[in-house]
Amino acid sequence: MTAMTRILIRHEAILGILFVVVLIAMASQNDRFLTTANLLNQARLMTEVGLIAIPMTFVIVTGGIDLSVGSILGLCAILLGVFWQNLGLPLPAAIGLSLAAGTAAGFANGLIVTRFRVPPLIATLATLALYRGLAEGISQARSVRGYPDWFAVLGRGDFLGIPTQLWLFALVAALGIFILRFTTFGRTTYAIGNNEAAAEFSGLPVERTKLLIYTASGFISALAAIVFVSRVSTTRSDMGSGIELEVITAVVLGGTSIFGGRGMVIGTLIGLCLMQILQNGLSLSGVRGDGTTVVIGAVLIVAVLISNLLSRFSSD
Amino acid sequence: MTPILELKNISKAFGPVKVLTGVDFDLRPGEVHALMGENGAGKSTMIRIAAGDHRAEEGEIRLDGKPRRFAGPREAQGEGIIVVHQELLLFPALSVAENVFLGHQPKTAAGLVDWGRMRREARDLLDRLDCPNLDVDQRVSRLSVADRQRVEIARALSRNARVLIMDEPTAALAEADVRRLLEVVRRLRSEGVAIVYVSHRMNEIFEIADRVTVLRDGVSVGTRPIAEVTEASLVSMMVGRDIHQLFPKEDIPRGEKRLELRGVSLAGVVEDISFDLHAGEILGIAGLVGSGRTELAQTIFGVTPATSGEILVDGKPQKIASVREAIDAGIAYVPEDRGSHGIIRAQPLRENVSMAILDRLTKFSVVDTGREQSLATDAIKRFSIRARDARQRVGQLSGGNQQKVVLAKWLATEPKILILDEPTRGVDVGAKTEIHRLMGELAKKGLAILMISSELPEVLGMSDRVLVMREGRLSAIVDRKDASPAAVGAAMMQGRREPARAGAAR
Amino acid sequence: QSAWTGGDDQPTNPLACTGESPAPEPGEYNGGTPTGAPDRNGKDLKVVDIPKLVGVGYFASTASGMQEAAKELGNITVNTDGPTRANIDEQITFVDNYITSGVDGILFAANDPVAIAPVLKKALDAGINVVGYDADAEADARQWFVNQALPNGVAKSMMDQLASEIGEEGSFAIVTSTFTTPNQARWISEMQAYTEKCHPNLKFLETVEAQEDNILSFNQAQTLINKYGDELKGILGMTSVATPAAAEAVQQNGLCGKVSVVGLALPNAMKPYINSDCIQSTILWNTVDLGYAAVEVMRQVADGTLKPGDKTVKAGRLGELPIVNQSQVLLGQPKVFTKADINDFDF
Amino acid sequence: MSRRLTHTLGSLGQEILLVVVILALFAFVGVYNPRFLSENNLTSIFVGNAYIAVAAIGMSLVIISGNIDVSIGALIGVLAVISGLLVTNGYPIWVAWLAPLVVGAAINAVVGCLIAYARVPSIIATLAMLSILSGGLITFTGGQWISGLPAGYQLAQFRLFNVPSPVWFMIGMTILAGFLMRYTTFGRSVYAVGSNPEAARATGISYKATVVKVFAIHGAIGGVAAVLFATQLQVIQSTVPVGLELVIITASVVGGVSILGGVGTVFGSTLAAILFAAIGSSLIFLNVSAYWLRAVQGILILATVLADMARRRRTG
Ligand SMILES: Nc1ncnc2c1ncn2[C@@H]1O[C@H](COP(=O)(O)OP(=O)(O)OP(=O)(O)O)[C@@H](O)[C@H]1O
Ligand SMILES: Nc1ncnc2c1ncn2[C@@H]1O[C@H](COP(=O)(O)OP(=O)(O)OP(=O)(O)O)[C@@H](O)[C@H]1O
Ligand SMILES: [Mg+2]
Ligand SMILES: [Mg+2]
Repeated sequence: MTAMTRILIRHEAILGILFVVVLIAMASQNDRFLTTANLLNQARLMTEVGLIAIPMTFVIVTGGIDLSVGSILGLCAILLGVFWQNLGLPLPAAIGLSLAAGTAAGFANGLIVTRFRVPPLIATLATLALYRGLAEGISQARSVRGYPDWFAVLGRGDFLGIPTQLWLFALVAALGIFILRFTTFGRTTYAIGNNEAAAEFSGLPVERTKLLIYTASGFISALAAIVFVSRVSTTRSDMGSGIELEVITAVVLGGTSIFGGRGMVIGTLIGLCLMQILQNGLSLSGVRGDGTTVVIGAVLIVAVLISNLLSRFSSD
Repeated sequence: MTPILELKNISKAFGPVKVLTGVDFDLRPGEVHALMGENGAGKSTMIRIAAGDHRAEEGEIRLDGKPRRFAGPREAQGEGIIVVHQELLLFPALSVAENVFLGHQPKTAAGLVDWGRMRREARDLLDRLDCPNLDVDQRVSRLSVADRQRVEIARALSRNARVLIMDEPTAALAEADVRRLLEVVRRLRSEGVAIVYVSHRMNEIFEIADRVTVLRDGVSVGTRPIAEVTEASLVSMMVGRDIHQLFPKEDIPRGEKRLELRGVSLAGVVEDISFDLHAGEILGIAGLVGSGRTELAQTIFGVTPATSGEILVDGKPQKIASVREAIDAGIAYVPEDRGSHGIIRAQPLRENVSMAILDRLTKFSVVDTGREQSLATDAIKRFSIRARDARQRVGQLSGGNQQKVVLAKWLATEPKILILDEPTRGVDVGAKTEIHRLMGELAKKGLAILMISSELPEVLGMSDRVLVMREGRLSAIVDRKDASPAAVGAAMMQGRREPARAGAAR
Repeated sequence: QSAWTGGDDQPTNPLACTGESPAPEPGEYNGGTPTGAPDRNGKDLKVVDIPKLVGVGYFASTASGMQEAAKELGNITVNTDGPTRANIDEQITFVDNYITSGVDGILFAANDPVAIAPVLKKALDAGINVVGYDADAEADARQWFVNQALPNGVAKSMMDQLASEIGEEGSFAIVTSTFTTPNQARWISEMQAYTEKCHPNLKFLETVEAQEDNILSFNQAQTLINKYGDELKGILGMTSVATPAAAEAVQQNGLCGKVSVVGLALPNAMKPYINSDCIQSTILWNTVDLGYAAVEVMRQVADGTLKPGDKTVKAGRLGELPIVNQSQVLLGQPKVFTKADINDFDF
Repeated sequence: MSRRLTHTLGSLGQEILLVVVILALFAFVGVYNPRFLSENNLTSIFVGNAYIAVAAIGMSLVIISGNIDVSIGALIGVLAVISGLLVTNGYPIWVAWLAPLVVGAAINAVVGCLIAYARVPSIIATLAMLSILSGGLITFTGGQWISGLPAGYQLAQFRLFNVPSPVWFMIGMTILAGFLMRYTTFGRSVYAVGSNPEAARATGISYKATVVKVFAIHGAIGGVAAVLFATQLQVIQSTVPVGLELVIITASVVGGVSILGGVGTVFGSTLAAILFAAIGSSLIFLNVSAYWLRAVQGILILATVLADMARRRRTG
């Protein structure tokens, strides 16, 4: 088998082709779809999910999962509001503290997973409830509003004609690609996902890597919370609920194996964009939201089926 | 006499890889038919075809002279063809009794699983294998490799086999267990069961087999009565050339002291171990399975850090609390369980070889893939690894070549001290001699080597000194000139408690 | 517990205990204006309706009222689409997509008044007519809001009805959807204020959350009954999901006539309990009319016949509706449905 | 004998832990407010959550077989609506009761085939099903509730010996499933497949057939849960309670079913479902602000899981 065909049957390549097909199909359906304004706007809308999907790719590559990201997002949003309005801190300090809280929440996840060896699914299922509960308890159902104008720049403003948060997302995504692909940290991540014991026996810092990944997941979830609050200019304790399923869908659609050891950030990005343009394009073509949900489910199955089918023809 | 089972002109390929080509094989009732060949010769594949696990592309299977096709393992089992699998196909989460009887549990009149009878019958079977200490209610995940092997054998015995196929049943067993197993095999043979026996151990073959068939590169080289072959002729049949020197041990002057252990213990497993190891020396560790050799090695290597005692490297006390610290101190460990501790099957050879020295191959924590590539190509050349290129996945290589990859990975750390745990387990004769030759070379370059092996000939053939362990303690250190099978064997067994009789333990 | 868990912190404005309160002056228009809107007078309109969530009976009935108005008018098409969960983020995405697809008008019921404001302003900037109903956004983010009933009016109806059923001294508990839902929070605040003013001896026990989930509402009502035993005289249902579930709990416990259920619910869901005399009443505005009025207002806004400064608006079969609170169209007072008239309604 | 007892106790550790926690909770709340232990309240704790306990039985089977199902909540919603539509369209009541079982089994058999034959990982297949079922449900019903249910349809309101039928269903199905899992060859092969699919194949157990059967049974049990869900009140809601699938999975997992497959019993999941119901109710009795409900749940899940980890480490 030539190198070319090997690259072509990679899941990411198939997904890329699928993406282009959908793009063309949607563009031919509606002339408002393929405009810079619409595409940039879609990018703005998907930033929070996209941000969280980057560390989630790492988490899933190690063979783990993090279900608590939506709850961390909610908790950090609430804390931002509480620090700023109820404690009267300056907004930048509140942002810093809220980021720190998210990082701590992720660190706690990492500790439960590494030190106490609780399977990640269960650990984060528990913290999913715990962090959301804290958000509700702390907020006492009150929402915080009236953020200053400069804060809105992050979520609603532009920089050089491109939505501000997209710069942030691009930075995080580039970092994610770089770290996973080129650094020892990335290598260790793959090694853990493929054979954790062998990684341990090779002197790779298994625990530290996992701890860092879950912590990063918490930090980025907090970052997403800040972006989100800035975009909607209010904080509520139910923010981000259910976002974990969207994030995981994007990551597995992007070809990351749920069993670990395989996956790329590029794939996640394609998966994410595919989901977003399906939602947007179908909506513009007059398909209702519930119909779109059905289509996305079907696309997920079809994408995995095709890549399963093709992988039978490859030698590995 | 018509053969009970016959394979005729069997061919099988996995994708583009041809594994078996026109193999013939026949098995008569009441015989032990040994199957031999290098790693990857196709023995296990042939067995799986006979057991209905794989489907052959060409050829036919005859049972009692009549052609048969098996749709799956279940059908073959229905005909009394039972396999003890090489890779120990057990259910870790389930109990011993259940593992033995899964798929054919005893039933009550109402057709329900009869747990009481199942446990009793499992007990009886294990008693027949002489392992009264094995608790039938224990979860298999808690058993040692040797005990798992016993469970696997008990499982095969629990089905009334007409044809019993054993794929390297003794790979994880020590001498005494091997004796008992051979006893059972003889008894089954006398009951008329036809047995296929796969092993890389010559002495077992000569002890038990009636006939032997040799596979080489997926082709049957021939079938001979055991009386017509010698060890040397078998080896040359297998590898296609003569091997003159199985243990190419050279005498190397002993260098300075590299490693010293003073009263090292790992609570409950390894007690009070003291010895020293010098540059250029190969120190063998012998002992029964479960005597704590692997634990000792892993303690030195920081996997399970010592709970007391002192480890000195180059004369200086060294704290070893993690694998990283051990590597930094110049220690390398080639683990016994290659699949789960040595390699990452899904990753390319290149990334496996560089895994232990990743931090040295980086600039600002970015992996220098150029250097990595040349490291890997060097390794392929130096160890003559049979691989397509450095990008081939390690899982696709044969066992012996995988072992070489692990060796290459650890030698890349440029260690001063190399610990080899069962370096040739499940490795065929050809690859084995190559690994032995390599060990000699390394010692000559001044490496201090600690080698754990369950094969007595290997320990005796390769070591300058032999360290014998028993029940987690050091029972003897024997010099090369004094090391005879009798002396070492005695130190291994000495004072060993006789296993209590069946009933008493419960 | 003094605070009626779940209330918001906004100032309250309880109505007088007895007698009709005068209709408040509308005041100066404070809604927004679309920029560069084309002349839509009499033209065919394409309108999208984005409720808080789809899949609940409440918004299914407002949607049916919208279709009724659309059919009557003949020159407007309404398409209902929205999130499957009451989720602010998803609702924003829906609005955004419809702005891009180029509709003439957007009808919305906001999950969060502040969160939805920026995207609604974006719609106004794109020249789209924006009208809210059921749950408002910030005033300048839309043109008009069709208010089903003023919060203090809802509070008065609920508490007067409760007091008339359990007496001035009874104890009661509340079942609400979630504490964060703005409408419910507003009503609870107003109810607390009104009770302190007009029914000071009614004893508030506690508020429990039950999402938009009828089994959970049933369980929560059941637990309240078990916890307080004879002490509990009334249950207030704050949502159209909670009220019938609470009625069901009362009926299944054989407490008809002993525990009153007062709350907001669709008549259809309450008919079994009211017809069997287990429950006396249900309070609601006509949700079908609410949807109907929203479309009528949208048509007139687009035609330019409803302008800032108007005091009333003509809404088809509903006649003249008053304009209140600067830029709101008031549907009317909440209606108390009883056995006498509930069977005349079908929604 | 004593050895066997220890083993049995060891393997039932989680179940015993749960019983202890439940009893302690009942005692504690009962002392604080004796009404908590009134027959009426105990019944309502069981009745209102029986459908979750029933669904968790099927989920336990799925998890023991080494898979997971995140679509069960949506499936229950769909089946409840089917049942309601049948009965309001004039079909006999028994048809409306049985159809959800059949349809549930059929739908999930298809999912099982996707997993077993097309090798789509269960989390992906069911994530896709979640989208398809929940979107499809809205498209189909348009959000209308089903009312006007005939008399005699309310199965969940029936009583036998003055005990409501959901309690009978919960107990009966737990015992039945427990029996099935322990004493039939099928039950044992579910454990085998979850513990080591490769070994199961070599033992003559068909992985594919077992997984398809497990999913079909899970679907049928989901049908029973849906009927209990649909017949408790006079109306049937056409949306699914948000996060129902997580509640059901959590019940299974806290009940001691290992997410890694092959371990656990159905008794544990029923106990866990009871525990959750009891927590919800007891917070109201303890006058704990409902804002903290989820935080308490989260802490409790975490505590149970950590206690289980500690116990396992101690017993080796
Ligand atoms: N499922 C498979 N897919 C692809 N190749 C396979 C598969 N199973 C075995 N092979 C290849 O077939 C060849 C024969 O393997 P087999 O396991 O039969 O050897 P063996 O004689 O049993 O060796 P050993 O002594 O190491 O057990 C090897 O090259 C192996 O890599
Ligand atoms: N998975 C396990 N669970 C429980 N006990 C184990 C396990 N593996 C090994 N043991 C026990 O640990 C002790 C030391 O085992 P170890 O594997 O170190 O022996 P060894 O001398 O290296 O034998 P081997 O020939 O298998 O390498 C033995 O008592 C053994 O029964
Ligand atoms: Mg083999
Ligand atoms: Mg060992």
